[in-house]
Amino acid sequence: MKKLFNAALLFVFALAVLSCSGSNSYDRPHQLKIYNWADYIDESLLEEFEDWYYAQTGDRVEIIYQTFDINEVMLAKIEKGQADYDLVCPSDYIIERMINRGLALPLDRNYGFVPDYTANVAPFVIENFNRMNTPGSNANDYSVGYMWGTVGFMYNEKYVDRSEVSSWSAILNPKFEQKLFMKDAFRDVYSPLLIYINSDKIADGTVDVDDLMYDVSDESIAQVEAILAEAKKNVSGWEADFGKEMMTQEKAWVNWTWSGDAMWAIHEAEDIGVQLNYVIPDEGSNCFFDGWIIPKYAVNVKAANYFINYMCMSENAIRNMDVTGYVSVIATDEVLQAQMEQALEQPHYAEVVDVSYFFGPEADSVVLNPIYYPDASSMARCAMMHDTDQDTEKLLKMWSRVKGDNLDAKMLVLIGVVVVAVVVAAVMRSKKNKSRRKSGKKR
Amino acid sequence: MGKIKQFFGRRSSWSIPYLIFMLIFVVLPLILVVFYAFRSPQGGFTLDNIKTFINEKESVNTLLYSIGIALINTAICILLGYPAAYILSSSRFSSSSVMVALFLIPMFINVLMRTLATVALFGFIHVPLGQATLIFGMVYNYLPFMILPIYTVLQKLDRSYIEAAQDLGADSMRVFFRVTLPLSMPGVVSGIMMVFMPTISTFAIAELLTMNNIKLFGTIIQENINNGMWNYGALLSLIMLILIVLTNLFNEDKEEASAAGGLI
Amino acid sequence: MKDSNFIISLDHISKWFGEKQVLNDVNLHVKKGEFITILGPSGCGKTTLLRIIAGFVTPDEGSVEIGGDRMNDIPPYKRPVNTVFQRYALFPHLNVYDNVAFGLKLAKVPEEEIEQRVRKSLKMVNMTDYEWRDVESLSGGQQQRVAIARALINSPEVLLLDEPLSALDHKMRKDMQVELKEIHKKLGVTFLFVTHDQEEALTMSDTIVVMDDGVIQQAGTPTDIYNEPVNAFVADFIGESNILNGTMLFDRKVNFLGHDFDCVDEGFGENVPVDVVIRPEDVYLMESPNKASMFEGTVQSCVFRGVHYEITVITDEGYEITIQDYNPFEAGMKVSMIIKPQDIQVMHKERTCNIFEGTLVDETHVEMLGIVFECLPQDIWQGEKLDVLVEVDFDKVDLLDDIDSAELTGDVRFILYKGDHYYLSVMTEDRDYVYVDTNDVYDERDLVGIKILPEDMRIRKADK
Amino acid sequence: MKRNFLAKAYIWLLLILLYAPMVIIGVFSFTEAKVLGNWTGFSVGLYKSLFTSGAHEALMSALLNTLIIGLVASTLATALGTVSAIGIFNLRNKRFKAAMNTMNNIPILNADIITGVSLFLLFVSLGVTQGYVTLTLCHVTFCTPYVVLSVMPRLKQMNPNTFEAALDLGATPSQALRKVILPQIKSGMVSGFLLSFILSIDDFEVSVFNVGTNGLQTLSTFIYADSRKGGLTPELRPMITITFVVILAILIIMNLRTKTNTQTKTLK
Repeated sequence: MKKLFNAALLFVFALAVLSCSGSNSYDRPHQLKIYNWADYIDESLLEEFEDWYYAQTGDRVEIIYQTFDINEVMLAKIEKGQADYDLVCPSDYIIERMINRGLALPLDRNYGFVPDYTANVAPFVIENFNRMNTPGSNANDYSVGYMWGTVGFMYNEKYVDRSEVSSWSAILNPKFEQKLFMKDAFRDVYSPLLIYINSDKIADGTVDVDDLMYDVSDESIAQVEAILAEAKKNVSGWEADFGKEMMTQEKAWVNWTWSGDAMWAIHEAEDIGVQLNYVIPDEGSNCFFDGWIIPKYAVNVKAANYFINYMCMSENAIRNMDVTGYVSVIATDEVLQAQMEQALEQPHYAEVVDVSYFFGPEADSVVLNPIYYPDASSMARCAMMHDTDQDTEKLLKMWSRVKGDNLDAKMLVLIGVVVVAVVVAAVMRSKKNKSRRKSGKKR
Repeated sequence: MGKIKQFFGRRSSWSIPYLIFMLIFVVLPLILVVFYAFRSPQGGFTLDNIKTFINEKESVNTLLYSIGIALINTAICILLGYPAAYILSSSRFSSSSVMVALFLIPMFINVLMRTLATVALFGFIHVPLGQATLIFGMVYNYLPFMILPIYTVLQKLDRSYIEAAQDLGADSMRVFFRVTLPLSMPGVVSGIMMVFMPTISTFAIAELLTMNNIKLFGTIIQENINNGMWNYGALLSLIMLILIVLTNLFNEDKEEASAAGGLI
Repeated sequence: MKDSNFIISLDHISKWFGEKQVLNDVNLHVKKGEFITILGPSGCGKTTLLRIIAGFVTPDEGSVEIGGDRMNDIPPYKRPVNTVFQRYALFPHLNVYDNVAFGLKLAKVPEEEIEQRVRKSLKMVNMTDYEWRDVESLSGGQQQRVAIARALINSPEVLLLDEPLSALDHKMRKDMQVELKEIHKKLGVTFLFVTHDQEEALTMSDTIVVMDDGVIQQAGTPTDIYNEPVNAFVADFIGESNILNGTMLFDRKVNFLGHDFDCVDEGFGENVPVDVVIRPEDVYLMESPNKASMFEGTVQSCVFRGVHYEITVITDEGYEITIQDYNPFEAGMKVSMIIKPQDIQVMHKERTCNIFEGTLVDETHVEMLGIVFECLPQDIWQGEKLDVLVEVDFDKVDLLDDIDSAELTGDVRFILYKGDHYYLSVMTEDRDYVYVDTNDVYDERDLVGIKILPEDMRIRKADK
Repeated sequence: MKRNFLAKAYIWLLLILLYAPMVIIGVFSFTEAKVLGNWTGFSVGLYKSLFTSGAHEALMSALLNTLIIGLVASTLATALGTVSAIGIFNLRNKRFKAAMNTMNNIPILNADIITGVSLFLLFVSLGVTQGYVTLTLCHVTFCTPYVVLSVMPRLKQMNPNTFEAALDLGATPSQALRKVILPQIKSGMVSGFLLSFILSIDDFEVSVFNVGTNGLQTLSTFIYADSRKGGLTPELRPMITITFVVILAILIIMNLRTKTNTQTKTLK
C-alpha cells in the first residue's frame, strides 16, 4: 500500500510539473481576446477567422473568447481591472460611456486590400450611433454595430393572449402571479417603463422619447420604482440569461426580455412543442444596439479591427443571426433575402412589414418576421437608451431596492429571539460562575 | 552557504518559508480588504462606504435576512444531524465507518453541482423555487458539515463517562442530557461554525435555488466586486470578516475547526 | 447457596467475549463490610468480574446477587453499588462540587442536603476548599479523591474500585492505600477492590481472591494466601518464592533439592510428585561447615535490598535458590542451610505431564492441538479414527526459536523457575496449553515453535 | 431492538434524502432529453457526446484545468504544508508557534468568498494579471492549512528523538528527513494531499474571483456561467455522475487505507 502511494505521489508530481510548464506558456501578441455577450455568436466563425486572418495578413492569431451577461460587469473588468481585452461588445449606453471616458480606441478602417465591409452597416444604425456623438467625437469612429433588437414581452401562447401583453401594464396583471420573468438589467426595465409612464405625453408630443432616455430625475425613478414594487409579487425570477431556457420549460408565461433571446427561445420551444411569441407593447419601447469597441488596454488592435470587419461580411452576419436569434446591423440584400426565406419557414410569425428604415426605400412592404424587423410603425415608438453616467448609481440603487431584500417581520423576530436567548444564556452562565467563585472564596 | 545549511539544519527554521507565504497570501490580502474598505474609488481615505452601508437598508437587511436563513439552516442541520451523528457513533452500526463515509461523500461533490442537482430535483417534483427551496437546498449542502464534527467528538467520547453516570444512578435519558450532550458540545459548536458562516457568505447557491429572487450577503459582495465597486465590496467583506471573528470567539477548540481535519 | 449475610454472591458466573472465555464458572461470596481484593495479572478477568457486579457487563451464565436480590437484569443505575473507575472518569464539564453532587441531584435530593452531604464527603477525602475547582486542574491524587467522594456520596452498599491506584506514582499510591483503608474502617461499607499489584492487595485486604485465566485460583486471608498457596501460580504471583519439584515420600517426609526433609503435610500418599514452595526468608544461612546443616551450597551473588540481603545460592546438587537474610554473605563463600518443617509448603501438582485429547487418524499419525503429528506405529489402530489421550512429559516438548519452520506455535504465558530449570506454560493459537520443562531462558509473551517427537508420545485410548 | 431498527431507518432516510438529487442527475444522465425531467428513452448519447463532440471541448478543457490545477496545487500544498508542519512542530518559541497556528487556521475558518475577494484584491493591487499561476497559488493558499493539520498529529505521535538519532548516526538533516521523518508522517501527507485535491477541484468561491481574463475556466466557474443560463447543459449530467463516482472511489480508498493502518497497528 505504502509503495503504491509513493508511486502515486511521484507520478502526480511529475504530471504537475509537466502541466505547469505546458499550460502557462502563451504569447499575448498573437492572441485576440474577445469579450462578448453569452450566446452571441456562431462560435465556428472564431476558428474560421483565425484562418481568414492568416490568409489576409499572414499573421497567426489565436482567439481567446469569453462571455459576460451584464454590461456593467464587462465595463468593470475593463475600467477597474484594466483587463487587456482586444475587443468587447457593449450595449449602446455603455458604448457611449466608454467613449466619453476615453476607454475606447478609435477604429482603423484601413484593411489593406481587404474590402471595408463595415460599409454594410445599415444607415439606420449609423444614425442611431450618431445620437451618441459628443462635440468633437463621432461614435461611429469608435464603434461599429454588431446586433440590435428591441425590448418586449416574450409570452407563452398557450396561457397568454397577445392582447394581455400589448401593454407594459401586463406586469401588474394578477393573472401572471409568479409567472413573470424580469430581465435582470435595470436599464432595459427602467427605460420602457419610463416610456409607459409618459406614453400619453409622448402621444401629444409634449415629451420627446429621445430626451426621455436621459431622464433620471428622482420623481421618474420614484414612479418606476412604485410600479416595479407593485409588480414584484408577479415576478418569479430575475433572469440575467436563463429566461429563454425557463420559458421553453414553461416555468413562467411572460418574460420581459430582448427580441433576440425571444427568437432563440421560440426556436428552442418549437422543438419540444411549446408555442412562444414576442410582442413590443403599444406604448413603445427600447431599441438597443450592441457594437464592437476596442478598449483602451487592447494589445492586438490590428486583429481586433480585422475581426470587426469580418463580422460585417454578409454571410457571417447571416450565420450569426441564425445561431443567436438576434438581428445583425448588416443591411445588405443577401441579408434581406435570407431573412425573407427564413420568414417563410416560420409562417406563424411572418407578416408584411415596412422595413424601409433599415433596408432602404424599396423594402417598404416585405414578408419578414416582425420579431426580427419590427414594422416602421412600431419602431417609431422605440428609442435608444442613453448613458446617464454618474446618475446610473441612482438607478442601480433603485434596482437593488426593487429586487431588494427579502427581510420580513418573521425573520426579524426569529433573529431577535435567538439573540436574546444567546445573551440570556451567556449572562446566566457567567452569573453562575461568579457565584461559584464567591462561595469558593468564602472558605 | 554554510550558514544557510546550518540555518535549515534547524528544523524550526523550516516554518519560515510558510510564514512568508502566509504573510503574502493570507495576511496581506486581509489587510488589503481593510485598506480598500476605507478608500474611495478615486483613492484616499473615506468613510463613505460605511455611511452607504448604514444608509442603504438593502445591505443591512440582506445581512439580517442571511443571518436569519443561516440560523434556520443551522437549527435544522443540528436537529437532523445530531441524531444521525449520535446513531453513527453508537456502536449500533457494525458498518459504521462506511456509513460515515456515505454521509461525507456529498461534501466532496462540487457545491454548484450539488445545488444544480437539488434544483433539478425540485424541478422534477414540481416544487416552485423560493425561500422554502432555498432552506432545503442549504440543508442539503450543509448537513454533512454538521454531522462530521459532532460525530468525531462523540467518537472520541470516553465510554467510562457514560458508565460513571449510569453507576451514579442516571437512566439512559439522563445519561444523554447530563453527560453525552454537554460533552459533545464542542462538536456542535464547530458544526455551527461550519454551517452558519458559510450559509451567510455563499452566493450562487441562493441565486440558483431561487432564480435570483433571494440574495444572501455573499451575493451582494460578489455583485459589488463584479460591478467594479471594489471598495464597497471590500467593506461588506470586512463586515463579514468581523462576523466570523466574533463567532470564532465562541468556538474554543480550533482542532475541530476543520471538518476535513476530523475526516483524516 | 443464598445466604443473607453475603452482600454479594456470584454463582457459576461464565462470560465469553466472542471466542475467548474470560470468566469460567466463578463463584464468589462477599461478606458485608469486608475489604475484598480481586488480584490477578492483566487479562485474568478480574475487571470483567467487577463490571459484572456493577452491571456494565451481563454474564452469559450464572447469577449475580447483591444484598440477597438477583441483579442479572437490573441496569447499573438501579444497583446499590458505586464504582471508582480506573481513570476516575470525572465529568470534565462539571466542577468538583457538581461531580460529587451528580448522583444526589439525579436522586432529586433537596439542595441544602446535597450541599452538606457533598461537603461531608469531600471532607472525608480531605478535599474541602476544592468544590469550585475545574476537575482537569486537579492532580491525579486529588482527582482520585474526588472520584471516591463521588462514588461514596450515594452511600452504596458496595464500593467497587477498579485498579484505582494504578495511575498514581509510588509515593501517592502508598498514601492512598492508607486513606482508603481508613475510609473503609470509618464507613464500614463493603469494598471490592481490583488490582494486579500483589503488595497492594496484601497490605489492604481482609480477603484476597487470586484469579488467573478467568478462574479463581485461591481465596483467603492475606496470610493464608502467602503462607499456604494452593498452587505454583499463586505461590509465584504472591511474594517471592522458590518453587521446586519434589516427591512426597510418605506423610511428613518430602524430598527436594536432592535431600529428604521433614514437613508437616500429610495425606498426599507415598512417592507422589509435588511442588514445594520455600519462601526466601524461611531458609536459614550459616557459614559452613556447620553440624546443624541440612544441605550445603555456594553463594553466587549477594545484593542489599534495603532491609535485608537477597542472596542467590547454588546448592551442591546444582539447584539455584533465592534466600533473604539480614547479614551479608559474599559471593563464592561455602554456606550451610536449614529449612524448618513448618516453612515447607507442599502443594499438589496440577499435572505431572501434558495430556492432550486427540484422534488417531491412521496408524502413524495423531491429530491434536489443531495439527497432525507423526507418531510411532500404534497397535490400538483398528483402521478407523478413534479418540485417544496423548501423554507427553514436560521435558520431552522441544521449543524452537525459528517459528517459521514449526508447524505448531504458541506464546509463553507463565514462567516458573524450578531451581534447576524453567517450567513454562505455552498457549497455542487455538488456546490449548502446552507445559514445558526447559533450561533455556524465555520471556513472557515470547512466540515459540513447539515440536514433539514421535517416540516421546504415550498414546492410549480415551476412556469414555 | 426496536430502537435499533428506528435508528437504522432514520439513517437510511437521511441518506436517501441526501442522495436524491444526485440519483436524479445520475438517472437522467442516461437519456438525451435537453430539459432535465423528461425521459426520452435510455441512451448513453450524453456520455458519448461529452467525450467526443467538439461542442463541449470548453467543458472538457474546464475539466482538464480543474484537474491540473488540483494536482499542482495539492502537490505544492503537500510539500509546503509538510515542511512547515515539521517547522512549526519544532518551534521553541511558544508565542511564535501560537501565531503560526492561528495564521494557519485563518483560511480554514475564513469564508471562502472573503479568501477569494481578498486574494483578488491582492492580485489587482499588485497589478498581476490573473491566470493559471495565480489561481494555483490561491488554491495552494487554502489547501496548505489542511495539510499542516493532517501532518501535525502524526508528528505528535512520532518519537521526537528519532531525528536526532539519525543525525547522531551520521545522517545529514535532509537524509534524516527523507529516511526517518517522512516515512513516519507519510500517512498524514497522503491524507493531506487527497484532501487538498478534493478541496481544490471542489472550489468555486475562490476560483470565480481569480480565474482572471485569459479565458481560464475551471469546472465550477464553467458550471456557474452555464447555470446562469438556466438549467444545466445536458452533458453536465454525465459529468456530474462521473465526478460523483470518482469521488466515491477516492473516499473508499482513503477508508480502506485508514482501515489497513489501524489493522497493522492492532497487530503490533
